[in-house]
Amino acid sequence: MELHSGSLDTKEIFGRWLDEQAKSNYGAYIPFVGTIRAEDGIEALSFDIYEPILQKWFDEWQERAKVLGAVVKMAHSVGDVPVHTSSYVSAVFSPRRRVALELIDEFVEDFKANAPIWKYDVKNGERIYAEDRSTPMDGAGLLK
Amino acid sequence: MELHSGSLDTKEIFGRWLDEQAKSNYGAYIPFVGTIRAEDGIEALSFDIYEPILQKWFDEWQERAKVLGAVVKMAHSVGDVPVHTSSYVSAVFSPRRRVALELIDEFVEDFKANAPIWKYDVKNGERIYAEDRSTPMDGAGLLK
Amino acid sequence: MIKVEFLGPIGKTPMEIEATTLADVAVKLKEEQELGAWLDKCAVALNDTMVNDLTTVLKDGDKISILPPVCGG
Amino acid sequence: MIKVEFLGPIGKTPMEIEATTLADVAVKLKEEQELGAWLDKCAVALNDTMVNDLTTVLKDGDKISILPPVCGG
Repeated sequence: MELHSGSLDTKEIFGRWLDEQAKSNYGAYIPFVGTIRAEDGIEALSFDIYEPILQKWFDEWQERAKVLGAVVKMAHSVGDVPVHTSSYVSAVFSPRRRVALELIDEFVEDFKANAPIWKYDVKNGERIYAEDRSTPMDGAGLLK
Repeated sequence: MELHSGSLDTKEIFGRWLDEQAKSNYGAYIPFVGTIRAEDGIEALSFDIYEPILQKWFDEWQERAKVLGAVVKMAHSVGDVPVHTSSYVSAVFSPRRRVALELIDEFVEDFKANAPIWKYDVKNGERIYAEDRSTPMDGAGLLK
Repeated sequence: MIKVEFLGPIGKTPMEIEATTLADVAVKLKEEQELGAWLDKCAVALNDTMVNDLTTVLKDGDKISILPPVCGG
Repeated sequence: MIKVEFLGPIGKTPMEIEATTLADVAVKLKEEQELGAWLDKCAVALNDTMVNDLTTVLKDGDKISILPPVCGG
């Protein structure tokens, strides 16, 4: 897992992960690249991350992947990321395509639901919490 | 759709497709990279392709993707591809992640089932049809 | 005349035959011993479009392609 | 003492409270008016591990994190 300040260098990450696994004999490599869409007049999105819990979340996914003979990877931006640049890359390597296709779907969906990352719209230099697009994590409401 | 003689330059393809869509405002980009696994003592896999029907198959997928507001891409090798190098890259670009995750799965699975491509193991320089791993296409047996 | 070509691993040289429907083509190809193991698992294209109906009518100059089991990727 | 920290957009400075279970923490936090809109949609971590049980027993020096709705990617 890697966190970067600002936009991700997607090509560098794609190539580096490919090279790292070049001799691992995985038949399928599926990256997911998330790019900031220009919409609602935003200039950028901005991200807060709570790293200790994100790391635990990611470590559990590595264990899940390992049981399937697969590997997961993840990179995310911290701070402002301008529109048309990327804030998120995750990936699965697996010997077989079915495992890889199913795992990337589950990994990305669980990331959206449970990774401790908060998103803000940046408009006129102001940071506005993207509350309408945010999801309460599993177990939310415990203290209500 | 692009066909290349021998191994694919995966990084070049990933980056070029990313650049082509840099201003298209797609939020999700999911490439699938297929790499030749070292197994059963093969040196390489080798591929025959019948391009006119592959092109039609791909054009139909482009239409299907368009209806969903998405784009599909594909690159494949012709001829010999040594182990640990890549023979196949396909990708989906979509505004939204759910469409992209579902489309890459369907696109890759239909590719495996219906793209007119024949695979051969290369052992001791000899080309042996990979019959046990091949799938009859939709409609097979019409003339039996 | 109808041209019939055999793709990928079949390794048979193209044939020219007389036929007015795909059913006629089936009859002709079943006479070819070396195709015995192939026909029940091969799909068929007419002028590079996949076809599924034996009653399909053919015209002079048509091209039939015989496609054995595939494995791209 | 138990430290309570509020992550992401909540924007509240950390608190130090006395509590022996998570249920005690709930009672204390409900007294904080500015948390009114947050508690029903926030998840909770104890020493950086997600927790789901109000009877969870706390000890001196524990850290509670309050996690509002997320949206990575």
